[in-house]
Amino acid sequence: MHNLPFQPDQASSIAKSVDNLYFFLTAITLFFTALIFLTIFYFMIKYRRRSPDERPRPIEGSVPLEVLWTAIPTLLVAVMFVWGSTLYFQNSEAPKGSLEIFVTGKQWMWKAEHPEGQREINELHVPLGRPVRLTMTSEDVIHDFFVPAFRVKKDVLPGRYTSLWFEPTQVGTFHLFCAQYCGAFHAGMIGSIVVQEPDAYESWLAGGTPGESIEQAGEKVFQASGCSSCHLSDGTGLGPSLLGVFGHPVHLTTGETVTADDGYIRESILQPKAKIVAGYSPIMPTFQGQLTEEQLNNLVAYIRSLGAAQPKAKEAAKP
Amino acid sequence: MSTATLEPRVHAQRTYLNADYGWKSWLFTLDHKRIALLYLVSITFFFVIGGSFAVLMRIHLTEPQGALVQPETYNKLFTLHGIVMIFFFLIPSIPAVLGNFLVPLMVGARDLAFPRLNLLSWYIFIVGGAFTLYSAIAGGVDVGWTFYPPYSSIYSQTHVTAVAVGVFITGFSSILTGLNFIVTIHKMRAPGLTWFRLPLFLWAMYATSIIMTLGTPVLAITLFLLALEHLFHVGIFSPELGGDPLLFQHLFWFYSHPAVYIMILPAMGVVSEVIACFARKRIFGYKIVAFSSVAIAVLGFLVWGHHMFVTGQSVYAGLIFSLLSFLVAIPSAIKVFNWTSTLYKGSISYEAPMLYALGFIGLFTMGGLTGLFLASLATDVHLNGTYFIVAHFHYIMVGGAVMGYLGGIHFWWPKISGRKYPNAWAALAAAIVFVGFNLTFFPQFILGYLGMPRRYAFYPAEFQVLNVMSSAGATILGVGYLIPLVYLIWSMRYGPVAESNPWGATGLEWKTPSPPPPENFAEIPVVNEEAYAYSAQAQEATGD
Amino acid sequence: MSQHIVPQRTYIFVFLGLIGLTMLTTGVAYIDLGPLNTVAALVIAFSKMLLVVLFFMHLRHSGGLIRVVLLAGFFWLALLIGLTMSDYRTRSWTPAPDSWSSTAPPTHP
Amino acid sequence: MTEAEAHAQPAGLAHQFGDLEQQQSAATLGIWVFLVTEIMFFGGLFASYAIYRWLYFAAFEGGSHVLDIRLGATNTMVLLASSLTMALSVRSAQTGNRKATVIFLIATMILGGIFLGIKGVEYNQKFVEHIVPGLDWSPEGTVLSRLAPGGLEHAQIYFFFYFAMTGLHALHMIIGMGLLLWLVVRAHKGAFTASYFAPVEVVGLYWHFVDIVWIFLFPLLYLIGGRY
Repeated sequence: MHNLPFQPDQASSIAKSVDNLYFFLTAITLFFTALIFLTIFYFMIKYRRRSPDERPRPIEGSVPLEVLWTAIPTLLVAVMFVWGSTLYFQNSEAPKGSLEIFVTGKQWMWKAEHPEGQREINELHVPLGRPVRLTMTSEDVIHDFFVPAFRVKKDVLPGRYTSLWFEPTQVGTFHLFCAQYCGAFHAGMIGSIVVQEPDAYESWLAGGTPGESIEQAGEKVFQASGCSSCHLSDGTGLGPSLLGVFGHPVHLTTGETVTADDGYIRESILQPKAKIVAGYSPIMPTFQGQLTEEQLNNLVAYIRSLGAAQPKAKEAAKP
Repeated sequence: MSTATLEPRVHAQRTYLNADYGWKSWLFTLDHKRIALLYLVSITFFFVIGGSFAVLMRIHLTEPQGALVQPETYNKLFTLHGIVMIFFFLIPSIPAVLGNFLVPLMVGARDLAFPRLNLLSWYIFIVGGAFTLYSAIAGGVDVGWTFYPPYSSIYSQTHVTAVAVGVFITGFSSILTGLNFIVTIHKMRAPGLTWFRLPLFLWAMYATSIIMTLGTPVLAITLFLLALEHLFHVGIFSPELGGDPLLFQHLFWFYSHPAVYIMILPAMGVVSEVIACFARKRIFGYKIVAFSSVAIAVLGFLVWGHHMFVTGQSVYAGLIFSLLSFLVAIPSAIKVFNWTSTLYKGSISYEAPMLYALGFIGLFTMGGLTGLFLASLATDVHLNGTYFIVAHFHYIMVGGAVMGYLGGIHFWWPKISGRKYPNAWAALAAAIVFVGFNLTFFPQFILGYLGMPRRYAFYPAEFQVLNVMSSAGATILGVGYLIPLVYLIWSMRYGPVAESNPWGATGLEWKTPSPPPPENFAEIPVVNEEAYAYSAQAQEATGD
Repeated sequence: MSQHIVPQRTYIFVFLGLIGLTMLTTGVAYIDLGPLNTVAALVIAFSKMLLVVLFFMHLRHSGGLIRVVLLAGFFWLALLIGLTMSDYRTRSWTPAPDSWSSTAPPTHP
Repeated sequence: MTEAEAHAQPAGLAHQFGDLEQQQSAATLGIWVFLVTEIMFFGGLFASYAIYRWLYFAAFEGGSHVLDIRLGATNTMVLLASSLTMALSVRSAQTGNRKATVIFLIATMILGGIFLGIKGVEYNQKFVEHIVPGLDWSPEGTVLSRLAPGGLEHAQIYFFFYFAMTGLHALHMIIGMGLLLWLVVRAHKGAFTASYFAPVEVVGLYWHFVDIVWIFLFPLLYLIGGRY
């Protein structure tokens, strides 16, 4: 049998500080449990019943004692609260310039996507010593991204994004668990976080399976979903051309003008009738439920990349 | 204790047991004592079922890849273990069995305020149980006792609706019991029995009833909405409609955290009675212990957010709930200190109830203190969803509530059955339960810290050693629970006859014969002494 | 509830008051007061409830215990709504993690 | 308790109570505690409603404008009238006037019936307009699609609340009607006297509670954001 572990690896920047609080609480627990056990044993022996009709003197209680064992626990609890909360708030915001990785939880697998386009299933390669920020969402039920070695855990919710961050401080492979019950193979929805030296990580990134970049993947979705049939680049299609749209103002049928940011693009894909470009009719079907989160993000990235290109022709106002 | 020989009962004393015979006298009884026995039988039945699920799970977990069942079946096992043990054993255990039997006796009344409602609450309990058993037999349910959507509402294909309706119905049984106790304690106390002369068991029952009546309805409406959403696949928790699954968690835990106080408060009441009786001393700081019961009941409703620290709940709400969760620990700490100081300068005897009560104090201290790990935000991030949580709540529920329940059953058994059980066997069973319990659940604290998640049908190999230790403990615990079943039933026929006050305890229930006549008291007693008047001069007055 | 017999006239007046308040709340709904519409509707509804509770349900001459029970009911309801709302109101205080760079979450609850 | 003692008790006094006054105050406390559990039962729904209304106010406002405010207001007044007749029936039971108690109880039942009838009409309208979440939800063609651009899903949540809250309220009305019928039969047989009228008062308090739920439901569901 391998050695009996009593402590998980301390493989992230916050692991030590969380463990310090954990040991403080353990010490308090053992101390008070021992105090109560020993006091009871002592009283049980010292004040055991000597004769059947022994009648002890009545003791009402003592206010000073009551105040004592209300104040001390309150003080201890206050220390625990302040320590626990400050530690939690320090770790809740990812430092600037963290490596952004997009994680999707799906019934019983983890899918990760690096900015450079690497896609991994149930594995996540990260460089040593650099903070990594995960932005996560789920495609079906609630999961939970839990890495015991890093002392981090966050639920992954459908229809919403949650994030967590960690900074690995130890090279190696660490367990990744799903910690929120999600169905039959909840126990199988595990994986590993592979922490590599920075140069090993770079070579993995380069040598790895460089799937096409996000924008190229987005273009595939753009073609496959039939967007290209209406959104012709020369603006003569049924839908407005998307060249040079991203980041620029767009005039709507309601007379308003909105800047075409990610939110606008995403909303126009999922709820097309919400905002109609001036001069066009609301005929675009909704793609809600047809595109996975990944495809949606790739599409948005592709349209963003079109923003830079020069619009081929001035949009002719189509009746 | 006087070891009365096995002489037959002198004259056919009229008791609630022999006042009437036949199944009608049981199934249509309005006597709170008989309804208590109906509950005793039904919750023991459910305890055996829930317990067998637990044993199957522990056997399955002896091997990393799972030794017994398919993962889907394991998920059904832990779901039904949770649902049956919580809603059909722990919540009704002390209130419905000991509470129903003792509240009228302790307040000096002839019955609860609404006997028909009391019988109705048992029938509702049975109907709810039938729904749950149907779903277990028809194929089980695999959504955990927490029913979290969207898995439970959209993705699970198992019998979610049947179980949700079952638990929905059983909730009303607990509401009616709570209502009955509140009205009885308020309106039917014997003359002279002021609030501060009430036994602490009644204070605990009163606090528990507050939680039962104010919390359970929210669980009912939540499961009602969940059942609707599971049936029609449209509802307020489904993300497609912009619904928020976290709202379900808020509504669910609004009841389910106070529910853990429904389970522990009655056990605290039992321990107060048992400690006072076997140390022959008034509970140290009676008023403080009484008010801390009510304080736990009220504060218990403010802390539910600590179940959702990692689920995407706002960090500021987490801060509020963390602070409130720490505050709710204070009254429990005060109680433990007061029980321990009651033993000081007492005259302690080691009957079985006392062993259970002392075991309760030790294990409840462990359980309560490990709760602080989960109230503090930083450590909860690491420990949430792991076996640390499983160990924590089992220390409270099995180490606390079940120990208290067994202590109470043993303490009032002479009053309930008119017979005494063999003390040697009872002490042995208590020891086995204590050892088996610690061996089962202490390793799980370490497993939790190592990061082994809960509800896993198979797990990485390095956790096997601790899991095997836990499974070994579970078998010892199982044996420890079977022994009382045997000798208590044996004692009903062959046990020595018990006089009306075998332990020399105070309290009105000991002033009427064991087992009591159907109308409890020949005439309503008048109370003129403080609670737990064990001191010398008082004892001559009551005599024995 | 004491044996206090409430004269019929009081019931009639309370009823007319309730009808009046119903018409008032319906009428107020036709005036654009912005967020005040909700406040007005709740205040009127609350006062109608007070009328029913005090007169029809005889709370005026019920004992203090009954009043405490009713207040406990409203206090617990306020607990449920208040603490749950505290989560939803403060959720947007921390920058909501958005996908990739700046896309807003699709259906942000 | 000897047989003689049992006979000496006044009619309607249960054996566990000392006197009628104790029994009456126990019954009153009992019903009030029960009503508090009902406050928490509806409370879960009202809390969820409050949160989604705050999150998706526009969709809730759009959904609310689809409801017929005239029917809502009339229904409120019908239910208030039934509260009046209920209160009068409790009063006549208190004064021992058996005939008046029966008449007012029947009046309360009739008004309750009218309320449920109007509710049925409103439900039917929703089925006709295909805006019943879960059973028949296709609002594209209906007035709703114009009102709530982009918030159709959120409007479905609104109508889920509409049906859940008014449905639960109607269920409580039906239970109340059953209790009233049971009271009419017992009152007709002269079971209630000036000193024993607890059942009438208990059902009365329950009925007034159901009326109060509607007093809140009407503005919260029908009058969101005002109609202008």
